[in-house]
Amino acid sequence: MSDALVIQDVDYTFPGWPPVVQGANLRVEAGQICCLVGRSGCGKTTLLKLAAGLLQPDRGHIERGADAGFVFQAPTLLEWLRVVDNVLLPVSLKRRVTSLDLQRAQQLLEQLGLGALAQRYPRQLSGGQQSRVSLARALILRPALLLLDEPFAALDAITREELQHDLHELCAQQGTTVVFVTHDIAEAVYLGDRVAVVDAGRVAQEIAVRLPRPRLRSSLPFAEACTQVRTAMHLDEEAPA
Amino acid sequence: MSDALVIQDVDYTFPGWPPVVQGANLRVEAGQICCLVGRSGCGKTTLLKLAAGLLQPDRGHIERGADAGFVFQAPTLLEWLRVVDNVLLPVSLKRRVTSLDLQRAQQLLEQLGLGALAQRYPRQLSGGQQSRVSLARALILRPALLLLDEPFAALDAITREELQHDLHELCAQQGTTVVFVTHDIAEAVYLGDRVAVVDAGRVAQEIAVRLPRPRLRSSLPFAEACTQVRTAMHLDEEAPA
Amino acid sequence: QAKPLDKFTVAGWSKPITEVTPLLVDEDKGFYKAQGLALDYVPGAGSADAIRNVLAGQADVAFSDAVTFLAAVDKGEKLRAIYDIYPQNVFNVVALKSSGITKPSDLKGKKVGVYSLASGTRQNLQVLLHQAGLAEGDVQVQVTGVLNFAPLLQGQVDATAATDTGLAVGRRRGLGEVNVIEVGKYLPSSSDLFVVREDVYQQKKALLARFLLAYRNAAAWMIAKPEEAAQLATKRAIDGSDPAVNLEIIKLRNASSVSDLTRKQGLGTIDIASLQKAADAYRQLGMLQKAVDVKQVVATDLLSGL
Amino acid sequence: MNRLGSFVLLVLLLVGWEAGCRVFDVPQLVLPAPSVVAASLWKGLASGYFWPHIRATALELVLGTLAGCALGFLTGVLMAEAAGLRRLLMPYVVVSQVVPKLALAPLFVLWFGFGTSSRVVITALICFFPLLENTLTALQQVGPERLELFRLLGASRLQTLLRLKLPSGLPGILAGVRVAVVLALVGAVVGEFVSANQGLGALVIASQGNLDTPLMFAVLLLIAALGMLAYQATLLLERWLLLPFTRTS
Amino acid sequence: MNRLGSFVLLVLLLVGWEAGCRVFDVPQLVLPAPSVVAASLWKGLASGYFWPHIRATALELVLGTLAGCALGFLTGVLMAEAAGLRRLLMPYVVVSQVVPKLALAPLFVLWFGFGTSSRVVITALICFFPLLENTLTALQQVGPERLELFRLLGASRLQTLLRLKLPSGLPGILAGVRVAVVLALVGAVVGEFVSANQGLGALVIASQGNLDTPLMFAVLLLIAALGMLAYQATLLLERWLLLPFTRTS
Ligand SMILES: Nc1ncnc2c1ncn2[C@@H]1O[C@H](COP(=O)(O)OP(=O)(O)OP(=O)(O)O)[C@@H](O)[C@H]1O
Ligand SMILES: Nc1ncnc2c1ncn2[C@@H]1O[C@H](COP(=O)(O)OP(=O)(O)OP(=O)(O)O)[C@@H](O)[C@H]1O
Ligand SMILES: Cc1ncc(C[n+]2csc(CCO)c2C)c(N)n1
Ligand SMILES: [Mg+2]
Ligand SMILES: [Mg+2]
Repeated sequence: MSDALVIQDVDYTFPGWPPVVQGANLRVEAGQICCLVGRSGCGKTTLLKLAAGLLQPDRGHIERGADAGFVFQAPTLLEWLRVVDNVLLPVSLKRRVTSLDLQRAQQLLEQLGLGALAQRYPRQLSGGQQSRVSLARALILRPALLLLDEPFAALDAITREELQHDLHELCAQQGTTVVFVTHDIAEAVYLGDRVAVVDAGRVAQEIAVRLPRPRLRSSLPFAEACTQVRTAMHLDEEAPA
Repeated sequence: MSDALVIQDVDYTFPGWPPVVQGANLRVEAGQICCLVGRSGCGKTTLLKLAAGLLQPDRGHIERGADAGFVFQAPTLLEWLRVVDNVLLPVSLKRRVTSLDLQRAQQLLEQLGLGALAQRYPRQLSGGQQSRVSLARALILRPALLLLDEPFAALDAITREELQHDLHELCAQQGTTVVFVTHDIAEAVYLGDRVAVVDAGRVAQEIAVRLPRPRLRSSLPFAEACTQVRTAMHLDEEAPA
Repeated sequence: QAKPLDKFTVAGWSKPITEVTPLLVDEDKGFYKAQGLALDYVPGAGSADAIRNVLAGQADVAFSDAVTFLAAVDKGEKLRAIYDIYPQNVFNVVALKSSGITKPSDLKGKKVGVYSLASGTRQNLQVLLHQAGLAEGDVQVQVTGVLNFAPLLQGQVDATAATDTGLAVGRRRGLGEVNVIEVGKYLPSSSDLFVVREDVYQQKKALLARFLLAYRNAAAWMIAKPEEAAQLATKRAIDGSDPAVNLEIIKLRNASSVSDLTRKQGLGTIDIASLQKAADAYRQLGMLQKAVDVKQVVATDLLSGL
Repeated sequence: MNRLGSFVLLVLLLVGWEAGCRVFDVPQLVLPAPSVVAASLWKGLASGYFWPHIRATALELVLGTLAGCALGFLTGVLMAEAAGLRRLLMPYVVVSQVVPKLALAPLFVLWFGFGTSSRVVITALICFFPLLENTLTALQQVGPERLELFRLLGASRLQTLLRLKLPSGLPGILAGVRVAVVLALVGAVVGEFVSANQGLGALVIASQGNLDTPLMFAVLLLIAALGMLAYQATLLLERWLLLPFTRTS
Repeated sequence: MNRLGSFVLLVLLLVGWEAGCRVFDVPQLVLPAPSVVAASLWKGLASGYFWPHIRATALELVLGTLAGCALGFLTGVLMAEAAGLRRLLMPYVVVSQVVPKLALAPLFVLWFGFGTSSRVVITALICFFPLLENTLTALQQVGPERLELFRLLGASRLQTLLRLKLPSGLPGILAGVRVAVVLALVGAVVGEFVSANQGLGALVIASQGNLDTPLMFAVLLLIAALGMLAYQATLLLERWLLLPFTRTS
């Protein structure tokens, strides 16, 4: 299969500071879900922005298809637009919004549990609701590549697990490639075809998750995969006593 | 023991919208840690803001001590102040900053893994780093009551578990009362003396966590407590297949 | 040192320009110091400013044109003219030679420029039109600003009202061949007067007389030594950087400072009869509402004592 | 409540002024009492003397404001988008502002004639600067994360401008409009000082020449009223434009 | 690069102007050629004729700007903090702006005398409005979550103002300062038109009276230079004040 995203030997430094990304390598095959985990400040967001083309690498080389959906770590909604218009923003920048688009936006919101809030302004939403709106915005154009920076961090366990399920379904259906930054190891294992552990600005280890779908969180292989990731992150010394 | 926070029969409605908090009751004893869990949009942030006095209840009655530290769901740092000055902001609003305060700020940052970043501006930090700065800001004055709105949501598992441990130590030492909103059930069980499940703007159920400290996440009683909370949240039907 | 000088303030209608050199050279010539006066000049933009400053007590004496003085009296202000600075009418109307305008009646239907709706140029234009049996409505009056010859050169107006000095300077700046209609030919009357408040006149006659004497001496000096005055103006007048221009202006002002009457009775003597004629003419033109009895509002006693 | 307060303040000021004039017997030429001014105002309005002048000034105000705001806004946008252009043109813009229009007015007449247009040009020239500066600043204040969002969405430069920078800079831009509208009236009146036979500015000068200070104050009152009207209209426009930022439901 | 561009543009403009004057044989009275203006400028500077006037205007500019900015800023702060005050005073502020200072200047003289002070007052009065409006707007644009933060921290009103609203409104306020500085120079010059024996404004009037257009243009050039200087100084101040927002290390 072809690669939807290739990051090769990439370095990035914010001018005047120590390097943030150094010798990063990552390949994501089309249709795969790759989860990035790693400690806070290790360079996940920077890597994602490099992948999206928002930052230009100092060295190395990045390849990706034209259209990508992006969810920022913070929701970044436009406060003068209603929720539904925020969701439709990517469409309206490309072409006239049709009633079909409107329908799809409404349906996406419905799916994300925000059906009743379509006519609100972002300031009238809770934190988790805002982050879901920004997810809907990333999905509206059905991009071939999704770059998601902790999209579910502000969500409760139920919503989160529902959305993990929905996201996987959606991507499987449409063959979407996903790079998914998360701090939740179970989430990474549930969603990912691969889990890449980022450390000090490079992908330190990649763990393939070869569990059949649907994955049962309570199953033993699932727990084993989680342990594997935790070990890779040097997490399995139980938290200091 | 006396109550550090009492919320009694409180209602709150954003004008023009359906009620958000309705008949909420919560008592937190001094020195206790109370975790709030609940679905996104159920009213946790609103409840916390009511507790902090940022919103005035339409009905009911709220009691709390004078000084409270607050961590907002979004970091809310001042972009024209360096990290250390952001941390010292609460001090500088009360009195002249002494070298002792500076020391303490530096030490707090150290403890939160941000020692090297004290002289940066917020825009130069990663998401998780920013949220830790705002935590340091809430802690700098050693308030008797801490109101924390998902302070660890943007943190990786290791940092998170370290900070959970540190936070508990700190609060135990100083007898700090904590109301802690989180979406992570394990976090709630690890930290909380009680876990309050919020639903539709009221505390639907309170679960006392009577595990001895230090709590081992891998222990069976811990898992059982988690299950108990999951059940209270109607979470234990495994995510839809 | 002798006794301290009395402060004395003149309110002008202009900035301290070459035309008013007699008021600017005290430091060099000491005409006013000799009378025990410390002279101060406050500027204005038009005679109305000068009158206003005197009425408000900001200055002791106003350097005002006759029309403005009469209009203020007409409005009921208690004022008195005490010295005729320029007994000659200095206003004129200028047209390009090619326009064929040579007399007031030629102005009918033409576009005529004035400095501003508030200026003496406009009032004197009216006087001129009246001579030809015309009213202001028979010409198109156009406000041009002080750079009034520029639109004339550009053909945006057919004629423009000006003063003798303005015309002289204009000629120097390349105005070229022009026809000049002098208002003085039709209404020979005073252009500018020193004006004071009635109460000041009543209470400070001696002080005023000292000032008038000093001014008369200064004016006489300027008439006698125009070259020296032109030279001093380069230093004292705000617009006096070119001594040749200064000299031309000073000569014109010297000419307008004297008349048959002043040659007989001394500089500054007010010609009550001609001023009365002017007042009557202004009344006819509607510039004044009431008949002004000039005798009541001029004072001749201050000068006669000198 | 505050309208009432404002009104009471006005009445107090007027009474104080009237009393001052009577007690100190201030000459009318220096400062006419409000009653005299009111009489003059009423006379002018009732006789219809003021109306053509009001119309002339209002026309210049409207045209000048529209032209000036359009110019200031467009230049501000261009300069915000192209820093090079800013460095290139800003010196000229500053010069165009500090050079007193009053001194140049005679030349404007040479260039634009004696008609309304020369005064519209002056008005536009005076009022475009605040809008330029505010637009420039407001457009540059957009958060970097929003710019990143629009880059990601493949928005064109024009789209980023129209759909992101303008809406988020709107409050600052509108502050510039408020200043511009007020300055525009000053511009129109000053233009009339120099080169007009009609308009409130011309009336001011004419009344000064006639020593008719009550009339001058009456005209100043009319100018003030026109200014208030224009300012209130701007506030209404602003409230409407900012609705999406303030609406609660 | 852009300084160069700006300079090249200047040279082109001057050459075009000079050529135009020569080819069409424009009378000096209508539009003097740059060479003539330059000669007049050089003569005035070399002979020392200009210096006292430049000094007078610069002094008024500095004092007026300081006073006007202080006044505008303080009024803006007060009005932003007390909406009632805004509704009470704004009508008067607008009136103070739209009423032409040129018409009132004679009255200012009566109140403040013929010294520098009357012109400083006019300057301040002209330049305080943009700062007022921008301060007003900028202070009201602070994000609600920051206000909540300061409420939680028990910050007093003054602290919230000084430590939160001012810093975050700084860019908008500084845009107002830029406009104010430029207007201040206009104010100083216009004030001098009426009531000054000295200063560049007085010189403009004198040169007009003398039909000395080259001198007038030379003085206008001086005014423009003074304006550029003041504007550049403001830009430097701004760059320094905004350092915390732009610094990368
Ligand atoms: N300003 C507002 N106007 C109207 N409704 C609001 C406003 N702010 C919040 N709400 C609504 O109130 C409800 C509770 O909001 P709140 O922020 O308390 O939720 P939460 O429990 O903190 O959610 P989350 O976990 O997503 O942060 C939400 O459904 C939200 O849509
Ligand atoms: N503008 C900047 N200037 C300097 N350093 C920066 C800047 N932005 C980020 N950094 C640094 O780069 C490192 C990587 O940041 P990044 O945002 O990629 O981390 P992250 O892995 O996404 O962390 P988190 O999980 O907390 O979001 C951090 O240590 C951060 O301090
Ligand atoms: C000799 C002499 N020349 C001019 C004036 C006054 N004056 C006539 S026209 C005009 C317009 C300028 O605004 C002014 C001020 C005077 N009183 N005496
Ligand atoms: Mg990140
Ligand atoms: Mg919340």
